[in-house]
Amino acid sequence: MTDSSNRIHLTEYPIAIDELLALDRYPECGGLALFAGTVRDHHQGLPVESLRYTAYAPLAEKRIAEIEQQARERFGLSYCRVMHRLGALRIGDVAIVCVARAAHRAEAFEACRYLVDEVKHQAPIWKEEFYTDGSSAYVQGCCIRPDSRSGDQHHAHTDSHPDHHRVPHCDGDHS
Amino acid sequence: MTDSSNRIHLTEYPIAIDELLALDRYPECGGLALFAGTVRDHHQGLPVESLRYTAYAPLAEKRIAEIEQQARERFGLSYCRVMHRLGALRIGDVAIVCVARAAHRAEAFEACRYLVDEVKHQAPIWKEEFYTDGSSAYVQGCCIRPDSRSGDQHHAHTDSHPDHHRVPHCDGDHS
Amino acid sequence: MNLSFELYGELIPLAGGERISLVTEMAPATVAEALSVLADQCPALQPRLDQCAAVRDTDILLRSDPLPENGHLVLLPPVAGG
Amino acid sequence: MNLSFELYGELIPLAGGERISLVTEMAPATVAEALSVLADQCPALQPRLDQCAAVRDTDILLRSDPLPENGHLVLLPPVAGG
Repeated sequence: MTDSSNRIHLTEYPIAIDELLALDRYPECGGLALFAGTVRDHHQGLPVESLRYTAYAPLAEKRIAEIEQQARERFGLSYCRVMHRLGALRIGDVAIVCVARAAHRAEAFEACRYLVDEVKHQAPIWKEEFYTDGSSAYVQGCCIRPDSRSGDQHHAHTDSHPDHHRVPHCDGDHS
Repeated sequence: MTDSSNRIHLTEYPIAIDELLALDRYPECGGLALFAGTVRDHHQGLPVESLRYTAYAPLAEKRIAEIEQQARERFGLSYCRVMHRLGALRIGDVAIVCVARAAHRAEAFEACRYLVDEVKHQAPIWKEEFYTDGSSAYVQGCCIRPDSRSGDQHHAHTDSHPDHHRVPHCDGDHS
Repeated sequence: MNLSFELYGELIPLAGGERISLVTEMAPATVAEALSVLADQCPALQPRLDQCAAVRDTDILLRSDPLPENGHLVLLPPVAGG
Repeated sequence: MNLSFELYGELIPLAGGERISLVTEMAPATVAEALSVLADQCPALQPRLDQCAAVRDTDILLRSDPLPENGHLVLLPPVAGG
């Protein structure tokens, strides 16, 4: 496994939301949008008892940093920040926090949505669900192989904001 | 002025964001979207030094409670909450917080956006800006008179989610 | 009849206070008539009244609604929270 | 040649471990060839490999890219963070 000293987007400890808001900075901002993904007690009809997140940290850190930078440029943000929890989580625990701050609320909302979507679809992180009957399973995910034979899935999807970002079709994205 | 004992959507004290998230409840939720409006240091080119928010509290409380209820029903939320600050605020202070929690993130985002827009456009709250040159002005706002002669402004606006909610055209909505 | 108007937002500096009390010989029957009296007595408010909601407690009234019996209206100029 | 594969996510329980080391007589020239060797040696992984990204450090490689000289690949199955 990899050294955790330089991890600024991944943590094995509970995420302190307040510290990610940077409210003592960026006086030019009027809008802050935040998304927190919390552990649900059900997934596709199955009762969930707990989760475990794992990551390939070197690439996850790099991809999340790139996604933040893309969001800053695309939406003119003063600040954005993504933090993803790793390890064992219980129901209600915060798994991911995305924060975007901009002069106005429209950009903050759009950027926050972009951050969540991109991190879910691109960062090498895996979710293992443990069910109340004692069984477990990895949640179906999004293929990040660039030359996948079904790689046209990365281009086939069109959403209502085609110029904002493309969201690859992703069987595992039920959240 | 009115009794402040029953105010659950208006406060003259700093808003404690963590307490509004209700993270210790609603295990069925996977998505939490939050908006925080912070006091910007500029507005339409003018440098702002501070703000003062005032409200007609009885109707503001009632309208915000109605907007929360509408959001819960429309987006299938487990939880939502709006808190608006009143009184004197400085740059960076949090003026409004809207929280929406749902099973999935799409509803949480849309509901949070709805909450902010509706409260800004409908709750009887006023913003007085104090500029660095010592002058001050009330920010241009949204007419809430139902039978206004220019009341067709409430129906003329079409946005990309016409079935979700209408946002009345509003000269004062620059935030 | 005694009329009273409770003011908010930019109406307060325009009127120079949070409340205006008037006495009229003829009792206004509707909200519109009461506001017409107010416009006559307070010319500074007149240009703004068209954009104001007239409220009794927590009910926004139409201009054609009867004036509340206590002669009291809350006047709310365009709102700008958030 | 020594090949090694670092596994993540559902690949780990399928393979029964986080790392697989193999020795081949013929040195695979490309990522595709190395994965073909892996599929032969670990049939349990074979159905999943098509959906995996092959990575060297923090670079995602194409199947046609040359195999890294150290013979090491990180294999990332479809991701599901958040």
